[in-house]
Amino acid sequence: MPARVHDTRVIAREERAPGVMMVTIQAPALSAAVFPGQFVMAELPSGCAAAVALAIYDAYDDIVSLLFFITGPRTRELAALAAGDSLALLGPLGNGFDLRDAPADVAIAAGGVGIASVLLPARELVRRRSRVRLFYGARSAALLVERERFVQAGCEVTLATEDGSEGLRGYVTDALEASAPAKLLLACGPTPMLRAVAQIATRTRVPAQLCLEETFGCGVGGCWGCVVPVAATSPRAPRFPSNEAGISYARICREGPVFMAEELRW
Amino acid sequence: MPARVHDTRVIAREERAPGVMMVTIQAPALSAAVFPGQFVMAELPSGCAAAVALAIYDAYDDIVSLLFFITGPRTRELAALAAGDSLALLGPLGNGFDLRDAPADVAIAAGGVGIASVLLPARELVRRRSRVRLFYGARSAALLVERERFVQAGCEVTLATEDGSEGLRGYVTDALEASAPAKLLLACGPTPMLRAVAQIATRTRVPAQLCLEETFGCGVGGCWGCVVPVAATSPRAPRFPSNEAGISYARICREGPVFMAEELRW
Amino acid sequence: MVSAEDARDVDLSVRIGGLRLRYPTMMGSGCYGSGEEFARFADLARIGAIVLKSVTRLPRLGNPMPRIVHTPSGMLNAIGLQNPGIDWYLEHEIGKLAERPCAIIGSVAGFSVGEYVEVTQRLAERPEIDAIELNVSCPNVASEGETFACDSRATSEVVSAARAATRKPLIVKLSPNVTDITVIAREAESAGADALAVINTVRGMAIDVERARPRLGNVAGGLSGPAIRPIAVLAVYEAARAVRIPIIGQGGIASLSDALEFFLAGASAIGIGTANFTDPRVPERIVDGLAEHLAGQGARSISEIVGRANVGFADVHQYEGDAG
Amino acid sequence: MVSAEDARDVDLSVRIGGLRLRYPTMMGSGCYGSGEEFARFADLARIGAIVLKSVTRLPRLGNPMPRIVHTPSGMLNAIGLQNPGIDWYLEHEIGKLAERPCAIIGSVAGFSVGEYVEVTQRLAERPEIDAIELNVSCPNVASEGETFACDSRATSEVVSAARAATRKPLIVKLSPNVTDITVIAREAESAGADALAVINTVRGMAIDVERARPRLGNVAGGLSGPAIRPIAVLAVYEAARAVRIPIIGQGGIASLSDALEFFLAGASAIGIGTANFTDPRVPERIVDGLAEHLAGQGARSISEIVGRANVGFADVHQYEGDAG
Ligand SMILES: Cc1cc2nc3c(=O)[nH]c(=O)nc-3n(C[C@H](O)[C@H](O)[C@H](O)COP(=O)(O)OP(=O)(O)OC[C@H]3O[C@@H](n4cnc5c(N)ncnc54)[C@H](O)[C@@H]3O)c2cc1C
Ligand SMILES: Cc1cc2nc3c(=O)[nH]c(=O)nc-3n(C[C@H](O)[C@H](O)[C@H](O)COP(=O)(O)OP(=O)(O)OC[C@H]3O[C@@H](n4cnc5c(N)ncnc54)[C@H](O)[C@@H]3O)c2cc1C
Ligand SMILES: Cc1cc2nc3c(=O)[nH]c(=O)nc-3n(C[C@H](O)[C@H](O)[C@H](O)COP(=O)(O)O)c2cc1C
Ligand SMILES: Cc1cc2nc3c(=O)[nH]c(=O)nc-3n(C[C@H](O)[C@H](O)[C@H](O)COP(=O)(O)O)c2cc1C
Ligand code: FES
Ligand code: FES
Repeated sequence: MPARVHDTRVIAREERAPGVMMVTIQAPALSAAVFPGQFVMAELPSGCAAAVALAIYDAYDDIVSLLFFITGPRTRELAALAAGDSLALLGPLGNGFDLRDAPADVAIAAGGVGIASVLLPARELVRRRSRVRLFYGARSAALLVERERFVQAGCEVTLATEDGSEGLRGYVTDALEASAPAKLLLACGPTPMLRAVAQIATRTRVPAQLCLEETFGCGVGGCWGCVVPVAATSPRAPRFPSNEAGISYARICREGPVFMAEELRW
Repeated sequence: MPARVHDTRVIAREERAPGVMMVTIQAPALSAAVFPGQFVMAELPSGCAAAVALAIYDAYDDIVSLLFFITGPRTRELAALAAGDSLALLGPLGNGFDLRDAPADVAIAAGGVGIASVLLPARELVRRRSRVRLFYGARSAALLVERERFVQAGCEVTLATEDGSEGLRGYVTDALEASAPAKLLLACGPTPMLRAVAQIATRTRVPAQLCLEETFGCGVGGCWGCVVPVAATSPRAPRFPSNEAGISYARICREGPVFMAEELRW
Repeated sequence: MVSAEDARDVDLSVRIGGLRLRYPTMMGSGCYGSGEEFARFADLARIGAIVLKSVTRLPRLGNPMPRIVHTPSGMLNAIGLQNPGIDWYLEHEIGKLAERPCAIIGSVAGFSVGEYVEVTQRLAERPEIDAIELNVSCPNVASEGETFACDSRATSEVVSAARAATRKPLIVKLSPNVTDITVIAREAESAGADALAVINTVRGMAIDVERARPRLGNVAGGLSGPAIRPIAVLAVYEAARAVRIPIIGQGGIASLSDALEFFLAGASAIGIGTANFTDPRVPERIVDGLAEHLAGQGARSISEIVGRANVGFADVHQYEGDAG
Repeated sequence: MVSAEDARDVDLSVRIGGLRLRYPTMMGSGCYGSGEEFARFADLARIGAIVLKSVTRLPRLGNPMPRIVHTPSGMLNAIGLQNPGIDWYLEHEIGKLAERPCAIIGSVAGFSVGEYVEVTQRLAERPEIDAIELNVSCPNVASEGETFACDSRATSEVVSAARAATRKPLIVKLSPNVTDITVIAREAESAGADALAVINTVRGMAIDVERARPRLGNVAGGLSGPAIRPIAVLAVYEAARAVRIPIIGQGGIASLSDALEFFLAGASAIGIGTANFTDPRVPERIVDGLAEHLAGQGARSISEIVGRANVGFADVHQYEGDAG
């Protein structure tokens, strides 16, 4: 089903950790349409600023849930939504993870809020009998929200915190590197983490799909505000003339947000 | 007690009519300090716009309540406050009504949201044994919120609606004019209404105290954004040189918001 | 109450040079792609025109990331004219525009008068293009950091040259980053513009205080959205007093009331850019709202309200409000 | 964690010409009355300076109402320089300033060079006044609708003349409503300014769509508040590259993070205007926040971060972000 504007209603709002919100929404058509790795643009009630890009964290029955950090005025406004409030969501948007192969052994690396993009692919892979190992890192224990849902979904969960307050001390990529290579790597998190994942993928020759983030303008491909350099030969490169170095700028919102590590030229 | 910033907590919020909010606040020091006709500057949680001037509608025990119409983005933000939220209020500000005399027979005219400024003076006058007649007008019946509180306070209440859906059909000033002149007139409401009250006052030779409104900047006298022309001879004229016509501009927030009808030159 | 029929009878059409738009709403250049990107969320048959992303003679990769920063009631952008260049554009992109159910306006940017002329001519030749908008608020390499639209002589030159290159309607898009927009507006009019687009973004920047460096890859960018609306309304108000050609007012329009401010100030049509990022249903809501509003006032066409609040200025002493 | 002592050790003082301010925060002219109005809500001993409401030679009643309109993340004002004139001011008002526990900066406005000179001289003579700010962004009757700060020759003339009239520190307040603020900044510097205040309000207006007329009594006004912050940060960034004298950055500062943007862009001190209407505790919060932030970074004084994010511009091609 094509993306469209969904007029939805908030069912519940919960602060899962200081500054980390989970908003549960009644949105049957959206829930039915979503593909793992897709996102929505959540429209602000005040109408004074651009909509906010948020991963579709979970989707089941007629429910969709969003999991987000309060990082600025727009997410603060979304965090003020209460049960019963209406909320317009544009979506589902973007190309999700390519899960056609579903190899036997998949590793997923999630850093911080990146966790919001990987529940749906994890669940889909488990359903299709992949072994799924989740490597989940955050600054400290309190921010490791939602690990139970992954256990319930059938993932093997390894935790890492920068301050050592839970799981391994260090970056989630340290944990990933210390483990046996999988057949496929999925990752979502801050850019430095994704760069590290891409290096691990290259070194271990495991294909990696990275879910990127950037500050979005439109979220639908209309403004070219969210690009990332890719090889002009990549299937996701816009069919535009590339520069002398063979680089094109692809839109994260339209050609992504998921890219193969090897096509990126960042 | 001098005005200051009060860090208060919202106890309850209620939509009294479509677009008309009543917010009840725990604010002991403010409640104790307020004088009838004073106002507060309510600070917006987002911090992106100037605070909103609101009359102190009611004050008892350690409670203060605000009654306001949602007319724009700032009042919409205030209307989103929920029980438990914190709210900073600057006040009490301005000079209230001059109730020293408390004549035997007082008429109060309130139009629309002007009702928010006249409960406290009404109650004070009743306490001091004045007969208080309230003339209360609005566009239609649904917007005549809070009349019971005035009855409970001991006022004789006459209602008027522009569409005739309740009480007399017409303006509140029509109702006022049709009644026996009082010894003192208090009024709060839109400017055209206040002008009409001033005319009635002149004609019937009843002193009138008008509580004015304007778009405020600072609310404390610092910006000169809220002036009204007054006779240079008025005690409320700023001690500035007046123009040739004997007119000075007084600040509604500082020299007002209550002015004697006869000192205004608007 | 306004009946649906009354609203339907209101004439919202507007004329820009020889071009008639069914609705007075134009999607701002650079904000709406080529329309295809938004066609899933908005009914393109219910908008007046799409102004395409600006095209240059040569392909441009655009600025480094980040290209967008959100600011209070607005956003900064520094895309840097990423576009495939006119050759590729004509060969691969333009054909897709034929089926759009609204007018299509090509936007031209350049770094010299020659570039403007070439791109204008080649774009305007194509039947898919109904009019040309000159984005003269973009870098002029000849004079450091200045833009054509910041210099009245340069504006005059480039508009005259583009005028000679096409007979299709020619819109000149003005920058607000000038001391007096009326000077540039008059130059553009006398050089042959059929309409003015007022305003492009306002120059601004933001700093990442944690990393102590500019947030935008390009350092400076253009501010758009509701934050700049008061600036844009004044620019339209002033330009409308200076010229006779129609003005397309834009800058922060997100609601019916915002749109009315621009018409009342003197705009014959409006541009909607950033509000599409807030909600792609905004343009349709505005068109519906306009029809209903005008019907409610007993007006038969949008032209009846154009400039109705443009009463001039108080007097010279009190002109500059920022004298505060 | 930053200890309270560390924060207390940080030197927040700043020098403007010969004047040393204990804190780098100045309350914007016209926004803070004479300080008395805010003394109930803010500790004046914890701010750097109050810039008084601008004074003119003759008394001025100011503009008709309304003088204020709220806009998205900002406000428009058109007060029109209501003030009692210099005679009255010196006789009745200025004495009250002696007891203020912070620096007092007089603001001078005028309609001719002669007026500026007279008011500057008479105000600066008084011991209550620590420095003079020239509000040259106010109407210049000699040339329709223009202001001194929009014309580099006029700026130069008025600043030179005022410079000759006093030896107290002289601050020149610049308007953002110009094509290139660096030209005016350089003129002001070479004419003898000790510091620049950047920026005054941005010209704008709003229309009452129900009554189809301008909202402000004066039609046009000045936009202030968070909406203009990106414009102000860029103006400071550019001016700081153009001159060597200190810059007092202002426009939409409402938080520690906002303040840091201006220091990092190149401001030596900051002005806080409209944010006092949001919450009069803002200036004190910013001062506390600055001390803690600097201590956290191991910095000993505010001067260490001034201009730290001012890395220049990308290149001429990509300079104008609004090329979009
Ligand atoms: C495809 C995609 C999916 C995403 N999914 C998620 C997700 O599932 N969960 C999640 O938490 N995040 C997610 N993000 C990130 C999320 O979109 C950003 O964090 C979001 O932009 C936050 O918006 P914000 O305005 O609240 O804060 P930010 O944009 O992070 O604001 C940061 C800074 O910018 C400035 N700023 C921003 N807006 C304003 C404003 N209106 N006024 C003033 N200053 C402002 C402030 O200085 C602030 O400190 C996703 C992003 C993408 C691209
Ligand atoms: C002394 C005094 C006491 C008062 N007491 C009360 C009271 O008890 N109850 C009460 O209801 N009112 C009271 N008022 C009036 C109240 O202060 C105003 O109605 C208040 O300013 C409303 O603010 P607002 O921004 O929500 O809407 P308004 O200021 O009414 O907004 C009207 C229009 O202005 C524009 N606008 C305003 N703010 C913004 C913004 N941030 N962004 C974009 N556009 C904007 C919009 O176009 C909007 O349509 C009082 C006023 C005074 C002076
Ligand atoms: C992301 C973005 C890209 C833009 N690109 C262009 C462009 O290529 N050419 C142009 O003339 N204007 C461009 N603009 C300016 C808009 O067309 C419009 O004039 C401006 O944003 C003000 O209107 P708004 O507030 O409705 O967005 C761009 C604006 C944005 C936000
Ligand atoms: C109500 C008001 C009145 C002002 N009056 C003056 C003035 O008399 N002289 C002056 O130089 N600037 C005046 N200004 C401009 C401010 O000092 C300041 O430069 C501007 O508002 C930008 O800063 P801000 O966003 O922090 O308010 C005034 C601003 C406001 C909001
Ligand atoms: S955010 Fe607009 S193109 Fe991606
Ligand atoms: S609102 Fe500032 S002086 Fe009254």
